[in-house]
Amino acid sequence: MFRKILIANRGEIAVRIIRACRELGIKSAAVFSDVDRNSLHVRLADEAYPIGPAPSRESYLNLDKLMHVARRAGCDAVHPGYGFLAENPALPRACTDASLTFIGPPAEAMEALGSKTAGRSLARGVDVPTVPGTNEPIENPEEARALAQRMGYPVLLKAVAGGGGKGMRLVSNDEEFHSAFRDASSEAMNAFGNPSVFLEKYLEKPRHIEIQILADAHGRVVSLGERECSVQRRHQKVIEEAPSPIMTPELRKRMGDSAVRIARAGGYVNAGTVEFLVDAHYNYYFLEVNTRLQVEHPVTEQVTGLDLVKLQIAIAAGHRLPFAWESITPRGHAMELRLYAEDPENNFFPSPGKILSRRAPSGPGIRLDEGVYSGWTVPMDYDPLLAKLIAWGNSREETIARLRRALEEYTVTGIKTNAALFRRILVEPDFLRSEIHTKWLDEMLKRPLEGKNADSRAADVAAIAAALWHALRETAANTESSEKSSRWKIDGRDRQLDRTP
Amino acid sequence: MFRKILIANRGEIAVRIIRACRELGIKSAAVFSDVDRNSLHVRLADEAYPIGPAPSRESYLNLDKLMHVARRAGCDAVHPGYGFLAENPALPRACTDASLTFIGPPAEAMEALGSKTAGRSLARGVDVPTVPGTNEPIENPEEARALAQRMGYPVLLKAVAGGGGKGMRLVSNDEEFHSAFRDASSEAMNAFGNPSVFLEKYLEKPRHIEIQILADAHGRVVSLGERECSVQRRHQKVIEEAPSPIMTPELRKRMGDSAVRIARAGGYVNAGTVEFLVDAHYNYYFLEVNTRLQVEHPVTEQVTGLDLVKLQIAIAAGHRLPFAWESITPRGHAMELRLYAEDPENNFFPSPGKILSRRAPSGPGIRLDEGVYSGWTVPMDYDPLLAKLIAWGNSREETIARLRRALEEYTVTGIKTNAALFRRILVEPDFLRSEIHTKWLDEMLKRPLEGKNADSRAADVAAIAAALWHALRETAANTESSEKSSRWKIDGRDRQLDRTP
Amino acid sequence: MKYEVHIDGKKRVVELSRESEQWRVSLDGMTLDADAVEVTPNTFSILLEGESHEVRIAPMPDGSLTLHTGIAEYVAEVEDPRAWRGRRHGAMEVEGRQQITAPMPGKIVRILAKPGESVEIGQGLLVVEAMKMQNEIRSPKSGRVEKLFVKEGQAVNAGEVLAWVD
Amino acid sequence: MKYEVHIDGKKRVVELSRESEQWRVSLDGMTLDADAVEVTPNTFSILLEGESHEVRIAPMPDGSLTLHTGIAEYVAEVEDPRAWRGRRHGAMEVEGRQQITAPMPGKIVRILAKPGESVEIGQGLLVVEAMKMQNEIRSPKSGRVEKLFVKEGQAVNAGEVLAWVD
Repeated sequence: MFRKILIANRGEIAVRIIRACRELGIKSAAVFSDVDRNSLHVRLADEAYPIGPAPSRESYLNLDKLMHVARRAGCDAVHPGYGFLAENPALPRACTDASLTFIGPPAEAMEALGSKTAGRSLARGVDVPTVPGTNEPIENPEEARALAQRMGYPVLLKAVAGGGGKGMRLVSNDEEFHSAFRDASSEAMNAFGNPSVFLEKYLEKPRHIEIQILADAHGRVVSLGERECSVQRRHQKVIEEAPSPIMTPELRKRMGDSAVRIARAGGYVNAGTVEFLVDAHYNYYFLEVNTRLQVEHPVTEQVTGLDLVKLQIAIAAGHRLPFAWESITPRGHAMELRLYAEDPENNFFPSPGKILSRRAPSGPGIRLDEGVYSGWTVPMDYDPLLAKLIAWGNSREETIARLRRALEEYTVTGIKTNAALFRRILVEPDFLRSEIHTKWLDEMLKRPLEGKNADSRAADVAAIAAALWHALRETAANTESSEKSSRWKIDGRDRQLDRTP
Repeated sequence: MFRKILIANRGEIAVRIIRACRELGIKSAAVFSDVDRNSLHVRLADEAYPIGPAPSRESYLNLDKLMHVARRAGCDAVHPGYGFLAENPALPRACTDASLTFIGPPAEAMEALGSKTAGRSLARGVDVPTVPGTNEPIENPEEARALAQRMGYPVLLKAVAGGGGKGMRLVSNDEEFHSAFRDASSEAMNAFGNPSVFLEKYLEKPRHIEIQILADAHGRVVSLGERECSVQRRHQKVIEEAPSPIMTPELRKRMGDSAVRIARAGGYVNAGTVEFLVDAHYNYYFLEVNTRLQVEHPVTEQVTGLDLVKLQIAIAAGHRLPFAWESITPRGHAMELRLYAEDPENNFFPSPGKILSRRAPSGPGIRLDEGVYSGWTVPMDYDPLLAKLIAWGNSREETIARLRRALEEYTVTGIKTNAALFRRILVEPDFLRSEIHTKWLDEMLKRPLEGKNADSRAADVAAIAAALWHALRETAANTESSEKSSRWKIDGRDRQLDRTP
Repeated sequence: MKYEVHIDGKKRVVELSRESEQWRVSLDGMTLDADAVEVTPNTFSILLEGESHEVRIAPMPDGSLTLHTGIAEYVAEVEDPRAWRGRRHGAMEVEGRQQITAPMPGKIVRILAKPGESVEIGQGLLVVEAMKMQNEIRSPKSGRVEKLFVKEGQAVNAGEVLAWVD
Repeated sequence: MKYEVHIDGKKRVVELSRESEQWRVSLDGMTLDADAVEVTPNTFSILLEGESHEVRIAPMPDGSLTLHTGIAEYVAEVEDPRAWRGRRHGAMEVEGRQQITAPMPGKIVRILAKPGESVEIGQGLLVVEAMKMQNEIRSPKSGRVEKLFVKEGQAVNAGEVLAWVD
């Protein structure tokens, strides 16, 4: 087993990996950019090293600096997390050169499966259906536009590298095509350092269902079942669940087998995810392979009881997967909500800033994977994911009930979060019946939010609280000038805080 | 199903029940004594009503006040939690008179099983072995002493009512007998309002293993398997786990059947626990029945996936238990640590006071059931249980690793906690091999704690931090007088806290 | 103490008087059984007729208050009739020239509407990139782009004025 | 700045100098690569030669500091050699008369050793009830109960002197 693992990432996923290392008795070495010195992953890791200024290109995407730290800290393995360099073949190659073990697939498998275009042709090769579209990166936008017209709108423009909805645009007519193309490729360039995008026919109301696979270095490839991720905002997953409400054992078997075939064909090793679109008639189409750990891996962990990060490490260390897992069955139902620092009332604009207070939900069936703490300032330089709220229950209904309950307990002040979005989704009849698709949320958000403040009691209480707040602050003021005395008041409170009783 | 449930309790268990109510869509009505106005259960409940001054007798043990609140709030059911009135037949009787549903066993079953002496004779009646001792409360201490001498020391004095190690004393020789008797009965009087104690032979190195049972109102009684609670300090459980490391399917079956027979014989309904002592030869002896929800119920929930509080409510509402559960099997391994506000370095004296800061552990496999928050003052009037840290893992090893990891994340300042005790236990070879018994921890605590500060690095860091603290406070001082300016400094920090960016 | 609270589009009158540790509260002339405590800085636990509510309050730079009640969020302006510090009210700032400000620090990546162009409500004005996401800033009203204060590639701070729409 | 830190039974010499945002640290004359931040009030994140440590500090009424480092707890007294405010050091207060104080508020339920009685180290002196648990207070040394300041049934506060053992 490894002695020390370099975690080439930040935020909640770095914390997640640190926890796995600690439970395995492996030392963890974190890295941090200038704005991340105070971040939770730095506080929790066994070791932490600076790697430069805030911009990702000069820190978390800087291969040389990462390798330098790995050597300096005496690491023997590297875990990339997700995003940043996780799907960049240069990282596993650099690891090999530095005789470090990369905890993920070999560079070749990344190239064979990672780029969407390569993955699609490989899938066709093993008789897995794919969505019609260009098989190659778009060289000539004008030709692409013409093809789009022939296939018929709407079409999707997608970044060849990466995922997470970045560098992706839905184009519904000829006029939009070129500006959409510009946005997509510039966003792709910024996010993945690669501007190429390709074209894909847009299916009506498809569901996004993906298969989690594990492959060891000894030829065993197993499917850990599916996750449904159809609730997306602008192609960005916001809710994931397992099992999929529409799944049948027969369909699970077929999709699992397809995923395993693709992984084998690509010579895949370690944890990976094969994404599919499923249409109204339960036809499924291969979408892409994510050659890394997924943000939403916890829902699979909750229903299988397995720890995917520990398994990634074990596989990288050459361990064999137990035979039994070829027929693993999920237990109960799990669902994940992605809590972002963004303002649902203002077009979901990112809302970085200082977290003034925070109450985390807990109790039966609740798991919180987060990378923040009260008093920490969310930097504006990175993805605004604050936390993943995960619930497990015996049924989908119980799981949803637990999430609703947990959301009532979860409070963050100082920054905006999208918690209100979930309070709304989790009572939507379509969602409760699971009559959803990848555009469902965008459509829901177009509908006006009626009766948001329906609870008149809440308004009463708010009015009283507002008056009370002034009353208290002014009472303080009566002793001296408002400014001064309220300070003294606060000061008094705070002096207590500096003492133990 | 019920509309509104009165929760006749406080602290973490009240919070636990509020959560279950919320997930079931049932309103929760909390009660609070004068010192509990700011407590978490009051903040989280749908409704909350004052029931008098701090002393339990005038608040949480005051039946009239509770019934008054139940009527006033329009409740249709009452959940007693554990402790306080949970095992007092007067409560179910009062509920019946007020035509409220009591969420627990009928008064008759409580009387038949609740008192240790009654329970023992009933167990003998259905051929379940019991520990030798007096079957009746002690009338004449002198006679009891004589009997103890005949049975041979050591013997145990135990309160007839209640549990949790309160009103219990180990007597190892004749001289100690009378003072131990006085302590036990006065403690019993204080804790349960009933001074009677009885005498029991003390088994050498027994393990404490208990069976969780569920009984519906239609005659079905099922066993949900065992919990091992052998790690105790002065007869008070501090760590519980499921399954028991020494359990075999065969022994589980026999103990489960015994527990079910006792429950049937006592006409038991709802959730209950049958406690046994198990000796080195796997002989088990009936100890007592806890006619209520146990503090440690979460470990059973984690391995069965069931929500015991929701099931208690369903049973009280007349629902039937599914037949399938008569053969329920645990999955993985769960363990619970009881985190108390007490000082392990000072003979575990209770340490109430204000919680200045708090970091709660989370992530895979971790569940935290707690009743506290940062800024809250732990009152000195009640049991000092702060939180229950529960972990689930695929194996006992993984579960322990997760607890160790979570303990490193868990920090509380302002009050002392017994977290250090667990950091020590979770690395003890005996514990890891599970070679433990009910006196094991007391013996371990007698051994000197060697090399506590072995990690010299930690001492270096502490030294540096201490200097740093003075440096920072003094730097502030250089501007003005130390007193004043440090205030301004703090004040500055705090004024930020009063503003959103 | 008597306060006028402008909240949720209404004007509420709140009267507060302290009795020992408890507060006596009347709302729009109706007396309520209330018990309020500041459990942690700026977080109030309020028992109103037995119902347990919690409100987190954030004072805004402009003197108004943002209130979170778990299920809803409100902005309130409070006036103490005795003190006549005139304050703008949410209700008053409507119509006329709309000032478009940057909701957060970021970079202008594309201008979608030139000065003088007429725009529909909801139509995109510019694209700001922040936290690696490109976000379109839409027009709050139908009208004409009166002035544009930024150009493509320019970095902007939160609150910085980007354009006027009239 | 140079400090003498009395901690863990040793005297450590810590020199601190600030370089921009970083601290230069030398411990007992040995220079270390250190980076320290107060991440939340009284909680310091310290990167020492790359190792990430966290220390929570609580100042005590007597001027000493209690320091928690996840795995261990320390009490430290810091002296700034420039300033000569003489302070007692943990190391000095040993032997002789031991003052027995109540570790927390509670009620004396039983006296186990009368004044004049000689006691062994660890022998029970009195029983205090707090939080519904009865706790025996034991003698820190072998000797004689010199004086008893409380009687049965009496309520005591934290830190209140209960007895002297000599």
